[in-house]
Amino acid sequence: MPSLSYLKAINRALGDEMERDRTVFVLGEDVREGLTNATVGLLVRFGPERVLEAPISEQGFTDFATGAALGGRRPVVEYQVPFLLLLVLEQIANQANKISLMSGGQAGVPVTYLLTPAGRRAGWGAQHADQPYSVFGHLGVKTVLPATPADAYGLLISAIRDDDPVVVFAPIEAHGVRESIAPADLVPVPLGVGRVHRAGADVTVLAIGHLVHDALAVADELDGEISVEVFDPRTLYPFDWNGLAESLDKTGRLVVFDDSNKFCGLAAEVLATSIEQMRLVAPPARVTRPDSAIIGISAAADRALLPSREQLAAAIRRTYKNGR
Amino acid sequence: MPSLSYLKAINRALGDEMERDRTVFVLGEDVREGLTNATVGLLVRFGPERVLEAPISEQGFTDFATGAALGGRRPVVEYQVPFLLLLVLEQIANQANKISLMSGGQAGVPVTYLLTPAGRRAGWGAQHADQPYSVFGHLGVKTVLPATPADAYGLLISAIRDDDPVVVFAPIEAHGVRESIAPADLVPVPLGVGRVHRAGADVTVLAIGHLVHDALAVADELDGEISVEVFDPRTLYPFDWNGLAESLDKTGRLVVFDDSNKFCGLAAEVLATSIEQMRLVAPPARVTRPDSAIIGISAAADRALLPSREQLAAAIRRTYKNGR
Amino acid sequence: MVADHAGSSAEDLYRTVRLIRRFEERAIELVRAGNVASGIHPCIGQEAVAAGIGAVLRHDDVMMTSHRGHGHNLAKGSDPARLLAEILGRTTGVARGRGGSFHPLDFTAGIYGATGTLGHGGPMAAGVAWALAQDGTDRVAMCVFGDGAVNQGALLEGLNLAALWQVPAIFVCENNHYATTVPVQVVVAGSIIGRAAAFGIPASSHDGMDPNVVLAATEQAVARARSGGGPSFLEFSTYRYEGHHTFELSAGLRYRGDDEVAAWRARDPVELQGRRVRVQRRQEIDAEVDAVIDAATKFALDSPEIEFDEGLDYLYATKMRLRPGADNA
Amino acid sequence: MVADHAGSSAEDLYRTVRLIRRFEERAIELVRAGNVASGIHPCIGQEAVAAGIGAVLRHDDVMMTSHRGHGHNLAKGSDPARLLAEILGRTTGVARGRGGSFHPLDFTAGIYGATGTLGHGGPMAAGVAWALAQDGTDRVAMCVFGDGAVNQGALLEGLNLAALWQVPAIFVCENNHYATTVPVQVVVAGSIIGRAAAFGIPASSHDGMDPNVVLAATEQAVARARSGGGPSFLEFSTYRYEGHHTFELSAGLRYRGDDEVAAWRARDPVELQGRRVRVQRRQEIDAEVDAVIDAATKFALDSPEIEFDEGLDYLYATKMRLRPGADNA
Ligand SMILES: Cc1ncc(C[n+]2csc(CCOP(=O)(O)OP(=O)(O)O)c2C)c(N)n1
Ligand SMILES: Cc1ncc(C[n+]2csc(CCOP(=O)(O)OP(=O)(O)O)c2C)c(N)n1
Ligand SMILES: [Mg+2]
Ligand SMILES: [Mg+2]
Repeated sequence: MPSLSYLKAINRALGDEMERDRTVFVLGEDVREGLTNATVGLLVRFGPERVLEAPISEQGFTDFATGAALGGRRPVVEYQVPFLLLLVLEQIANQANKISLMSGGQAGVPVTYLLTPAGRRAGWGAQHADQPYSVFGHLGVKTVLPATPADAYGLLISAIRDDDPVVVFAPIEAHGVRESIAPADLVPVPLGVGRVHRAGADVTVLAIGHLVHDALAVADELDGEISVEVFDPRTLYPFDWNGLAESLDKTGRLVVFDDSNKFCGLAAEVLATSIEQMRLVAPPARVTRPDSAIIGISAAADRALLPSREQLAAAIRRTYKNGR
Repeated sequence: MPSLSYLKAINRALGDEMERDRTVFVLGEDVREGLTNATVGLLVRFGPERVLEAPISEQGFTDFATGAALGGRRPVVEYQVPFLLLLVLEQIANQANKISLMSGGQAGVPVTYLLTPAGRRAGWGAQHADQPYSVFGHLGVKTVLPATPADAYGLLISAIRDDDPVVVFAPIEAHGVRESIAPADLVPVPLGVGRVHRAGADVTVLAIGHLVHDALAVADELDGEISVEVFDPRTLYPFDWNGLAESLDKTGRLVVFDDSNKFCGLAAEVLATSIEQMRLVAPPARVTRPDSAIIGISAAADRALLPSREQLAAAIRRTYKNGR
Repeated sequence: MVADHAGSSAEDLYRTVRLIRRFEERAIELVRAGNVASGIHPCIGQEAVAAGIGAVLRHDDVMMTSHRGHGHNLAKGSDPARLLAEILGRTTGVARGRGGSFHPLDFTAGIYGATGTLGHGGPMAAGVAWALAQDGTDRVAMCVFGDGAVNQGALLEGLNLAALWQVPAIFVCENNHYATTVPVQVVVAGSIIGRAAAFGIPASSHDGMDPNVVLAATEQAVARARSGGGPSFLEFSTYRYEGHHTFELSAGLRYRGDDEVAAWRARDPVELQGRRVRVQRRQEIDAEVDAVIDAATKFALDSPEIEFDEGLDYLYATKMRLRPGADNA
Repeated sequence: MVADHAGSSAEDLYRTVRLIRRFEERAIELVRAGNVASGIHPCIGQEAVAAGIGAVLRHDDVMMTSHRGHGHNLAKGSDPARLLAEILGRTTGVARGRGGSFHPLDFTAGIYGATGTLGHGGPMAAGVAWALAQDGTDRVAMCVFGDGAVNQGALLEGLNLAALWQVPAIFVCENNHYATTVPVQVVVAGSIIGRAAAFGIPASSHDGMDPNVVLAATEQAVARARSGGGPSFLEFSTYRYEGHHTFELSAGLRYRGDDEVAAWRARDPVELQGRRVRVQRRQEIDAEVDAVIDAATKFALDSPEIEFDEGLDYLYATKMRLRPGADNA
């Protein structure tokens, strides 16, 4: 069975959708060369009219994509650095994402915003390692974070076909993940539906993005000692609350493992909702970045700041003991 | 005793600080006319060099303020519409707020970002009623939300004197608040220190911004039935966790009343932290905007979407009954 | 009623400027009566620009308008009754009452946008125009904005995109000499058209008080776009008599003098165009327009408001629903 | 060592271009050796621009540089040893290792900024320049950016601010003809200097491979700024031999041909300026520079790295502390 890399899955999803639907095109910086590998080969296959090389005008080309969408296209806009999504936040959250309502349902804005290098870039300094996905969820923008090649393929396909704006974060630290899967088994993955990567009885670990793989490793370490279920919501917003509730009905114990800043981050929301509405036999815990860390200036310092396997294991053990 | 309005308090704080410190200046749109009332009279008192009329170039003049700060000034930048803070989020959170770290402590960026008309503007449509303060907290930007004229004065003074970037949200729905206070009693209010507006024994209501006044009204309604303590953190980030913990040591019950979107909003953070670290005898509750509502298109619809006194009263009663 | 599009005879142009004038006067009355929560940004004084461009654009062309856009909607073919209903937030409005005065999107009339974020309609229009051209049509997209919006970087980014990709877009600046209270010369260095010219876009300035002048300039630009000649930029000098927004009716701002307003009123586009129509015809048109406005008012006031529980209908094209803000909500 | 500022004699200019060249070559070696986590954006080929502007600016002038800024730091007076330490993330670096290669802020040398957000140094420089002028000094602020950054709207907004308020700022575009893999003509409509001219800013294009040409153009612009004449915009045509970033050493991109690189190398600024110095003097300077680089390398490699628990020191000027990400952290 062929082994598929995470970036190749993204690249294939783009190619397959462009093949299937001529209204799909990509727009971004260095997309013709395919600098991030997401768009490699697309120029040759689909020509310059469907692989638009954009100036360093992120706000302008994000608005341009909104217009193209209103004109009947399904743009995929690629960004090179996480902070660029903050630079265009207003255009996505206050403009594109509000047109459906503001127009009284006359139009949707089917744009996909693809951040191929999401999250930490070791050593690249204070401005290249942010992980602002919680912000998009807070503002009601559909947001996905695939952890595996198959999910990257399937979620990107669904994002492109969705009639609303969707942001796709592709964590750099997941780019190395490979998966043995036959092309035929690559299928769309619906937005808002999570996935149990590993069944367990004692503690539910909710992990998203590249941290899913760390969570699985920790679950294996603890095997025999504690039975850990690993649940990946895959979509940050809309969130699969039912999927989480089902898992907690079994385990009653929750640890959230999340790469965003702690303060008002995804983990805070999951903790809050779980205690409001779900079965818990012990207080839930979270392992995240600090309140508002700046990551990326030093590999050593990052190790002290990023959510770690050690922290997760400790949190699982604490949660497991609690309420016994 | 003279009665001071909320906007007059802001206006006086600006005038007093500009008087006291010649490095302070204001920058923004229509600041010479004083369209929002925040800057009324400053042009005459301090001249055009300290009341800079800016083009509709929010990103540019936000960066300009960063530069002026590096050049030794303490700029106060005013914005007219909530979404403008999303438009300049990257310049505040990824640039100004990171310079202290990126420079290894060589420089701070003492800029104050003043959103005079924060939050809902009834009927002004889908793009004039957002309340994105949780986003700034998530990204580590100091953020304050004064509820009263005295706090508006004192927090704005402290924001201007602070050596880091600080965002000041002045909720439109608090602009009508007046307070009888002698000018001499107007003093700086330290960032990160909350305030107990009303002492109570049974349930702590954490409210911020204009909702503090609604919380106090509900507390009065419930008087005799339930003894409600109203705690106003005043600063969103850094948050006064000790102040909240002290209140919960007394009451053990928490309801958060917050005007931001529910998903990953302030209330989520407060719930998460309270169950992680504080004394609770019943599950905490939150009353917020929906996950990611769009407010402002219709007064009737807004009433169904905004956190209401009825919802708060019901949540207090539920929390009070719980665990008995 | 305005037809498919407004038509370009002297009478057509008069009907349009008159319609816009009376529409805005009625809208202001309704604001005063408390029927319009947002208030409005009246375009009284600027009718010639709307009429001129509206007479050139086809019904299937696209327009991105501004917060001062009622006139553009009308000239482009929005039903006055449904536009007024929109401004009053009624569900019969062009955008089912969800856009309101500031965002009266009306896809039936080709009004694809009216974003609150000044200047950002520019790059959006470039995107629409690009898509229209890709479809192999000769449809064009126009974006209308003010003299203040030309200071928004995203608009300049949009001009670059339009020029690079030679899209069939027309950028129209309504220079009414103020951004809220700020005179244009205080905030615009260099010239407005110089900014477009810097990107290699043909740019010219014109009198915006005479519908004929606007029409002639617009015809050239639209012809260029339709024939694959790429984008154009037009600046029209005009003036808003009533101030920035109806809050000025009470606010009492001091940023301009009455004499200045009077000088512009002396060049009133409705009067000017009216003189180009035979007196009797003019009276017929006035009566016709008044009837349209009265019918529109009745229609709007009789129309249902958005219900308590309808606030988030249409929030997502996919009809996704939200969790409420409180469990007992 | 470079002095207070780099000096403007032929020998001074040669010393500077040579220093930058050898510094970057050494930095690339250190990248290859795995000592620089970020890699670098080498300015090899562009030394003439840095040397020319550095020779004109005073030590107390301010510069906002770019991601390709090592040469600017050196020409402006950064200590090569502390700059190299910065690039290696050592606590002895100009920014205590917290800025790294991309943000080597050095207030002792007037390097106030190097933001990752392309183009945004422009409005920041306008703000610094405004403050300097308010102080009544004749100090100036300069911002250096690339041909790609001229497409960032905020930079254009900054040009407008600088022109409106006539601040003593000099905007320098290093046009090296590519933004990463994208040729300038693919993304810049019109001309680069035309964009500045549109705001009424004196703007001119010059050869960026000859230090003398850069120096002469910069002297004019700086003199204008010091004398209250307002901002200027300078475009220098130059080229980076080594590619966008050291990742190209392995990435094997195909966006340009070897012949093109060779043609530019034929106009090498270090060779050009070297020919303007007596052979023997040149050898002395080369030896001097090599000694500086070797000492800098030793200093940097011997310096301490940022410790495990020091990542958030300096996060806030007020020394505020954060809650950790996990209770057991
Ligand atoms: C980006 C942005 N900044 C500020 C505002 C607030 N605002 C709304 S209208 C306006 C003035 C616009 O002036 P101009 O562009 O000349 O249009 P006019 O009102 O004169 O028609 C301002 C500042 C906004 N809506 N968007
Ligand atoms: C606003 C922004 N967009 C994109 C990037 C990613 N990026 C970093 S360098 C670069 C190319 C810059 O080209 P240019 O401005 O010509 O400078 P050069 O690298 O040629 O010196 C890009 C796109 C960024 N840092 N900031
Ligand atoms: Mg105007
Ligand atoms: Mg370049």
